[in-house]
Amino acid sequence: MSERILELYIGPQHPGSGHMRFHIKVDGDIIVEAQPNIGYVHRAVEKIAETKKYIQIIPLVERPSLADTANPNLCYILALEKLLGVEPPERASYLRVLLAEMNRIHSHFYGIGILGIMLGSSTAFMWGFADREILIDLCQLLTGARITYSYIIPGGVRRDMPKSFVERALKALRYIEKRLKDYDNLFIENPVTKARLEGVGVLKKKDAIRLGVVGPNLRASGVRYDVRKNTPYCVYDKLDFDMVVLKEGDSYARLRARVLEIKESIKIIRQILKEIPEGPILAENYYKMIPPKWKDYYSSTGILKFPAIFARLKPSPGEAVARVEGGRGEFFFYVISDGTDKPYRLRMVSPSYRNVILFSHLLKGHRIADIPAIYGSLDYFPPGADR
Amino acid sequence: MLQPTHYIPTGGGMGVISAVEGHVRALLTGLKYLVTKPRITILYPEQAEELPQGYRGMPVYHKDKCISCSLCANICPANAMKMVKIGKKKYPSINYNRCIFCGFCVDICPAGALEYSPVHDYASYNLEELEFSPEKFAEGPPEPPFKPEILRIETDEEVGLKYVHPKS
Amino acid sequence: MSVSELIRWIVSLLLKPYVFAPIFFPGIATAFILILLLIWLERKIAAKVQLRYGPLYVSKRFGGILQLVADLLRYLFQEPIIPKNADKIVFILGPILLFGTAYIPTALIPVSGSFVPFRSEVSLLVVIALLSISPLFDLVIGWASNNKFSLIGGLREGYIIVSYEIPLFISTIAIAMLYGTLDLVEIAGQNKWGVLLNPIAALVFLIVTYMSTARFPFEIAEAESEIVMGPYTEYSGILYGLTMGASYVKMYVLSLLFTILFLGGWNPVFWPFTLHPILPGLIMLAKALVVMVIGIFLRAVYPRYRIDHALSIGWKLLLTLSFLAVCYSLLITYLQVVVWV
Amino acid sequence: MQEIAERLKAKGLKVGEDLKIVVPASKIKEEARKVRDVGYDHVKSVTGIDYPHDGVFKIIYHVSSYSDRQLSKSILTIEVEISRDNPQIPSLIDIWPSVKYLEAETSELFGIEFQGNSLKKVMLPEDFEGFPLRRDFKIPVEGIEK
Repeated sequence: MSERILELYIGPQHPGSGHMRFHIKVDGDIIVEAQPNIGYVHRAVEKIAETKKYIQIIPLVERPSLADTANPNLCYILALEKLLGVEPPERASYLRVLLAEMNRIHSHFYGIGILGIMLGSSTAFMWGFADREILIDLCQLLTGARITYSYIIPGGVRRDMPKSFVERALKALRYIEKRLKDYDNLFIENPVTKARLEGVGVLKKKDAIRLGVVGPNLRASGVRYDVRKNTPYCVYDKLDFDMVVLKEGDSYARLRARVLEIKESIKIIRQILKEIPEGPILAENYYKMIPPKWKDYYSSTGILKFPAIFARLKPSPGEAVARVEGGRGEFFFYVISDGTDKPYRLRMVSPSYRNVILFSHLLKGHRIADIPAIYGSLDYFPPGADR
Repeated sequence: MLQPTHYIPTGGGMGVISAVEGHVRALLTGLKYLVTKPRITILYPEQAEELPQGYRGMPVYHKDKCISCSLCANICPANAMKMVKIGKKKYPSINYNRCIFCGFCVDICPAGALEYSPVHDYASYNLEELEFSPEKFAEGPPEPPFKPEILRIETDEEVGLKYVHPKS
Repeated sequence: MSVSELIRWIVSLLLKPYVFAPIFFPGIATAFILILLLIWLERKIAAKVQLRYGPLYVSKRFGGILQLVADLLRYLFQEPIIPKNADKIVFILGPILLFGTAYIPTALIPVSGSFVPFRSEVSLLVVIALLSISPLFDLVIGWASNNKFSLIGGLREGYIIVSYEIPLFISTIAIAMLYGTLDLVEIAGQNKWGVLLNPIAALVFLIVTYMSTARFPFEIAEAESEIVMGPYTEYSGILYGLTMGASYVKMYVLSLLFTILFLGGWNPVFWPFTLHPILPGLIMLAKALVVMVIGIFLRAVYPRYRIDHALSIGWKLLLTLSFLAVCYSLLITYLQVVVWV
Repeated sequence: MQEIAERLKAKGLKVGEDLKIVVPASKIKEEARKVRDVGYDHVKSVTGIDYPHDGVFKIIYHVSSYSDRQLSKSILTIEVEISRDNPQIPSLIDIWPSVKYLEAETSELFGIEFQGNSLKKVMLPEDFEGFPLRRDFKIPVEGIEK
């Protein structure tokens, strides 16, 4: 009997696996056993964090999940602010949610693009990455950087919204809504995509809970859990949007969940652009440390200078926990400080690391051709998992 | 558990109709994009994007304004900024290999000696060349070998990104 | 035999149909140029649908058309690596035979009334039979490169070949019934639009052309996101170039056949012009090009089917449709309805 | 927070004000089972912390719930201390399957042995010696002088 089993190594240089490897046992075309093998892009974020000052950790925690950098940055800062005992002003919270939601949209387009090329539709891939460009252009206007924003700092944000931003953002959102119709016609409602995704990689609700899965993969199986709704942070309680929950739990539901979440994020951004209050963008006790010369510079250009204390932030000893709903799921940060200017221990659990457990559960019983379909639908980001 | 192969949705007659209709819609959308929609990409490096004011590119250093407080070296997350002793005072030297354009040094410099520059695509033949001493750092990033045609991006509802020649 | 007579003899030999056709016109030379044009067009069309430029920098004024010549040169001068434990002779012969046998059917395809390399009463059946030789070498390639992915790719190709060949035969029989003959020259001579005669057979034949040459929804054997390059994983250099070209040659041959059977061959050309083969040949080539452009446009629209989808389409959908086509043409011939053009 | 604390106390769990339970390593399994019966159905993170001066590893389980709406708003912390020289602790994989990869990473980077969790190698290359996240595993740190 064992002669029938063929052992396949898919990855880590495989076009269909990203920087990880599947160790697959195949009987004919049917997968008998699948074991993911990760760690190829492990960069020991948690160890490096113990040798960095608190401010220097912001770019460090953004790097693993590069497609969605605003949310880990936000999650780390929320934990740090609990330790520092600092509250960001109202406008800064709005700007944080604005960047987080714009980042969620272009992170979902990244996921849709990757799923497209995994299924063979190079058009969905190119469109996904073209539409990302619209949002990245907006983020570049707001923060000055394309992907690695490092925009959220303890007590607020680094830059104010330029005047031309609102009008340009509304145009971009209307364009994205038009584009989503073309996605539906060409890729999502395409009968070939439906044949490849419907009923493939079905994740039942109780398995999703039992395995502790996160993000759209969880909600596509019918579990009503979104950190923005369950424990609202920043200004999510003031914004009205609904949680996208579907019940089929197959790869097609995960794809549709992401598209619906893009529409929800568009709704959120529109509300923010309408309701954002005027006011400072940095907490009062830090703002007064900025020399007056740089306060006029801020009022003229909207770019904020750091107070000198940021180079030697020393939070009081203690520990803090924060969780944020990232594009791929829930980020979880646990910061322990011992009073020095470097954290004693930083625990970062990224959404893709919580989703790794799904592969061996979902792949069994499917065909080889379903591996890319399931892998793409889970929106798995290897560097984000390996950290 | 091998799931059923339902390439033709089993919704009876209706299923076949919706499948054919799906095919036709996909093909027509493809045709629409083939014929009507303009391209969104520009021919980099002949054409380049006009970067917004405050774009975080390679930091630029003005040695005269520097008060050598070494805050920039303290805050640099990538250990790219190192203080070099010249005479009695210490001045920052930068290693552009490591610089991640995060702009922390520019934002913390109390004397305004560091500024953002829109240069982000500078390349060199070896790694040592990218380690700038304070004097070379003060000269600012070198000019690119050729002048690309600068285009300004305008967000547009119909085509997403529209590239126009900057009038101002 | 002075030199001039020798030259004159060679030229007359070259102009003989059974030499000129396979080498020049519908044969290797045009197919070669057509392949380069087709691959370039495919990348340009896919690029335009995807809002980008596609190949450009080689001969920028013509939109990068020489890019494909550059690719060909690269394949020519690239060193074809032969894996140590691959079956060497079969490994090298596989792509050569794959590419070579894909051409053979052009030996029977007429270009105009008088210009046909080989003529026989059953030339349609011969062409169909010759068509099924070349895919077998995919299996051979899959086995020879001694790599798990190519083995799976080769087996997949095997499954797909079997699933589309029967509908191919039946649909050609269905349309041949309406022409009443199996000789391609007579079929083309009747100047009838086969598509109007039996649209079901035309649909089946079209789907089979896209299925047999792995056009987009059916690009399953060499699905790169699943099994790297399928049977061609271990190939590089000109051997890889041959395998890539083979599927385009097959599409060229099948679309020529499609034009003769369904698009009425060199239909609008009348008696005085059919004597000289150039004009009708070009018209037939233009129609074949239309069929091919539709085939390559699918790359920009479709993802990839799974192997069992393609097999279900082949065995269930196409088979029933081809039987339907046969009944439809039986109905027409039985009712002795005047066959309109 | 109060009702949650009451629900936990009803199950006989000594829970502090900030929803934290300190548990001796021997009784981790029963406490975990009790916590799961309250409604906490998945583990968000397993964190190992190295205290070389006290010769102790602390393992923190952050647990929360998807199915119970009220519990999903809270994160329960379970803290366990094990000795540093032979770090052994029973794995909770049969209580919370979601803990498989979280425990595997902590065990590989700290050298803690989770009995019952078959997955060992996750992050590091096969031939890597040493446990990186321990405090005595030094990595080079650069000053600000050239």
